[in-house]
Amino acid sequence: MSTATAIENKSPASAGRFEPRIAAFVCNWCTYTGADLAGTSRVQMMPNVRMVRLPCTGRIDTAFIIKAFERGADGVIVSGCHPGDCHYSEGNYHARRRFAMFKELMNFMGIDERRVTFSWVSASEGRKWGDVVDETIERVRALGPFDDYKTLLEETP
Amino acid sequence: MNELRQLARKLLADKTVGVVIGYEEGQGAVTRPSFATSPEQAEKLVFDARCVQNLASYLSPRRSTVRSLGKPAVVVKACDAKALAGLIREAQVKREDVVVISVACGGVLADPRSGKALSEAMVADRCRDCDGAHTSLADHKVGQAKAPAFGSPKVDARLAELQAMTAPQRFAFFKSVFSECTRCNVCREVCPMCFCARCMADKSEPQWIESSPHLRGNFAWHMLRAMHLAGRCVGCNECERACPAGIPLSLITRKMQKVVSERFGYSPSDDPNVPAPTGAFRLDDAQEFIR
Amino acid sequence: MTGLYTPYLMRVDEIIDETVDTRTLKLSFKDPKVAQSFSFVAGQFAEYSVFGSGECTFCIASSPTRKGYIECSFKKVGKVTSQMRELNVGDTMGIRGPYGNSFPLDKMKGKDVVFIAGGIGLAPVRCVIWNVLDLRKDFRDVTIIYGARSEADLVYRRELEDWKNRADVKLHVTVDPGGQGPAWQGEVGFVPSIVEKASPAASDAFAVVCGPPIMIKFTLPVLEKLGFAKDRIYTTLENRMKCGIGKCGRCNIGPVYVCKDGPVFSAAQLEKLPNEF
Amino acid sequence: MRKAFITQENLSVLSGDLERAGRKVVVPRPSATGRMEYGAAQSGSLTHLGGALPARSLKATFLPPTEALLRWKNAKDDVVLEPSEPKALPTVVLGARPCDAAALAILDKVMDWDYHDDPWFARRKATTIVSLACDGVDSSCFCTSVGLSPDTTKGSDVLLTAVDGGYLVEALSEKGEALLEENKTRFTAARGEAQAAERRKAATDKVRKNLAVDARTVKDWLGGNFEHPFFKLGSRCHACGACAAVCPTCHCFDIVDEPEGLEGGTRRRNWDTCQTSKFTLHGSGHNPRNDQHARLRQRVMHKFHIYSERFGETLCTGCGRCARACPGGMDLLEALREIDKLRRSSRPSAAPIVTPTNPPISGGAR
Repeated sequence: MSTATAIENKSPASAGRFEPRIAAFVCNWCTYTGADLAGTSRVQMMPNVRMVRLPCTGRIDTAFIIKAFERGADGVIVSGCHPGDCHYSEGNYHARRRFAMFKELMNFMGIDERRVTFSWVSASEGRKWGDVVDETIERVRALGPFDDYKTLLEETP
Repeated sequence: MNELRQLARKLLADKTVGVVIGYEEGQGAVTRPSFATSPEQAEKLVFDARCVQNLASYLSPRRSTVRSLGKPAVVVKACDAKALAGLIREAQVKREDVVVISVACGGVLADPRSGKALSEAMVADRCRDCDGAHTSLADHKVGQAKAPAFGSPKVDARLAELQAMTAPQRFAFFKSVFSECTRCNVCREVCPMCFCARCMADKSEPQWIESSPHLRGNFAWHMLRAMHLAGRCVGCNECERACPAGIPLSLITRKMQKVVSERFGYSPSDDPNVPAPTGAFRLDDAQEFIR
Repeated sequence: MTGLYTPYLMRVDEIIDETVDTRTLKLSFKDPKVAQSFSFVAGQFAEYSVFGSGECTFCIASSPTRKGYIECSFKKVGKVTSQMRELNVGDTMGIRGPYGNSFPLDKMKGKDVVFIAGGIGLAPVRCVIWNVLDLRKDFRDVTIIYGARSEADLVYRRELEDWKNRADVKLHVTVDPGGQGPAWQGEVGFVPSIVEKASPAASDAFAVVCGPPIMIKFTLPVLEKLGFAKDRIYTTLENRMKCGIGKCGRCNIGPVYVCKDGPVFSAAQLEKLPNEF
Repeated sequence: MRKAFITQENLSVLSGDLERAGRKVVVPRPSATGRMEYGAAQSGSLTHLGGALPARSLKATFLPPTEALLRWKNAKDDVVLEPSEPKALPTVVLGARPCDAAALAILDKVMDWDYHDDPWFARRKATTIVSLACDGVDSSCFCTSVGLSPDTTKGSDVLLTAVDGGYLVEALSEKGEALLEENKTRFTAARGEAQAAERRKAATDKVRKNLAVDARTVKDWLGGNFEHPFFKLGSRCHACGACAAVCPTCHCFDIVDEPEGLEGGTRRRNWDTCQTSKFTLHGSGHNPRNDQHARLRQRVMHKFHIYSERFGETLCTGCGRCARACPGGMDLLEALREIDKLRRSSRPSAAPIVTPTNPPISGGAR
């Protein structure tokens, strides 16, 4: 279970400040390459993100997001190619519909939708990836640990 | 009633079909699904406001015992026909493999066991926004279509109440109702649109959905069920009717129906040629939530 | 303490690849006291755990006469067996048991014993074979008839070699037609016909039969033709189980609980059971 | 055993007393979804114990829908096991339906069959069951057909019967005596016995009209007619298992491992049902019960043949919940009526299925 192991380890702790654990599900062709570019271009960003690479956003099942929360993620990033740029032509269009439904479902169930960032980051947008990561971390840090979800197990009557 | 029986008798006698799936008197005051395989058995068939079950459920390929009875004719209400259209749309049933008997329905009871007559207070919620017309899928129409006149669905009022709450309040609400869930999977098994030969929830390598009925497993199950039924669910509400724990599942299915309708302009349809919203997309689908 | 459902911890001591998809694990108890006290009889089964995947039911494939360790042979088919294949020497497993009844070794004493197995069905039979061979003088003639689809599907090859070389064992190894390689020296043919050909004496003998259902189905009439009484032919069933101790309700065949009344049944008993196995 | 009387108000006070004394009090009360269900009493007043059967049975109090059996922790080259202590708080059930209490006594048999199921018995031991003679009989009730009645005392420690002004109280066991003794200030001298007897008889008569079959007599017919065409019952069945979910005696369970990342996890047992194909599916793909006819037959057989053959008890209390809950309109009363008809019209079966009995092996038990 790669999604599980990716975020299993302890959060990076720094002096007193809450360091959220973020799982990122990204497509191989655009965002992963973009993130790689961010690295090689020495874009500074925070180290809280564990990345899971998938062939396409079309492969990103919303079950992955739920599993990430189950295994202790405080936030999730889902990212792939811009519309029109999908390596498989239309994977991201299908994904976009699912993500839209999932976002509304989360909200309806009372899960703060700010815990999940959906983004399009192309292979050349290393800078944007850095921004997406930093914004997500800051936003989730402000929200605090996702205790609501983490305590579901023990709250079972 | 006679018209229905006569038709069923004929379809069975001339071997057009092997089984007529309809309704018969059950034990006590209720009716139940009926599987008439001979002209004589067609005499059992009834149809009235107690006939709540969505018989399209029995056409799902998972029902091997029903399939073994031969080509089916199925008695459908207008709402059930949408589920049948869904099965055809998603290649689970071939249109030519089923004979559709559309019955005029003036609404069904929310609780047939109550023994009460159909009224504004007693009608099933889904009948409230039904136009009462015969389905265009009908091979045979029985009875004169009439539009039921009931108030707007109560589920919408409850949805509005939920929407007015804060997110933490909604989370607390779902926690409390999901705490009653024992993961018996009844909601799945009775659903006409849960046709997968092997449900994702039954897959164990990896175990995407924990099978244990603790809150964590229950949230995963109900969220993923909602996702998998979004754009498929026709709102027949068999899941909620059958749920042994009384979980208000229609809140979730109705919400997803609204999302799909508002975002993608899709409403449950009895036309199998209308593409499923999750099997299609538009280049300009709204993406205001994507950075 | 829910001791009832708590397994003993075992260490994987040795991994033996039997065929391309079948493997034997030799396991020893981590707790020396348990190693001392754990005893079982031939035919019993256990619930093996891989923590994180769950439990799986297998017979104990080693002989009760060999103390201090147990062996299990398995084929990779599902979640637990897949994980079992990932284990390395030194890794930890769990075992609950032993459960169930056993082969009637006491009754077999002083008699001929004919062992018939197909494919991985040799695992439960092998347990009895070694039990009998370790107490060899208590039994009369021992005949082993073993078949597999092809040479590559034969399990326990080293032991087949042992048995072949023993003067006190009659061994017939066969492969299905087409399953033999150029150097194959054994028999070719399906197990039932090899049994017929070997024609072991039935007058004062017991038979232990284990293998795929189709093999059992065609072997039983052959044995009866040879004169084996139905209550002297034994086999072992493997219905799906979870608890192994008669609680979880999974392994019923008619009124029988395979976990408690079995897994060992005589042909006479099987005949009276509904066909739900 | 002593008899007493308690007013409705005092019963409510008693509930509070018990809670203050550290006991969990389980009563029929509206659940989170608004149905009457057994569950922890909301502190405050008990209003009304009687009426229709709670939607689901009392079994969840003793066999929870999910329960941790053990936790494992992965250490370097090793695994450490921590068996779970069963959650068995001292509990009093107030207002159990007698059929639900009887189910517990029936299930004790399988739970103690050679292997003592500790979690079950820890909770059985910690719980005192105060039943209420049933006043909610409806058309699906058939307890009298399985040798019980709306006022059966089986499995109960105390039996209440609603009479004018409160309840007639009868202690039935030492636990029941102890409960009355410990709280004696809340009880007064027994009264209303004649009225209680009358009401109980009326309820019993009402149930008798629903099903005129002694379900214990169908056992032998079932044993000899496994392949009877009657069992082609499966078409209407959704295989949903709602019957098992509401049943007081269905006790089948699954055991699953739930890892929490790489460090360890929990082994749990969860409710399961014989109505799904997955229940008996082998890893190889072979399924001994391969269609819904066979699976429904198993449910009927287990209740009226297998269990009685094995434990001398019918695995059914006639609560009728399965008939009420079935979304496909299956009805056990109807099935029993049919089976009884077949039984009456058949000659004694030539070859009943014989249960081979093998003595348990002492070396095996833990």
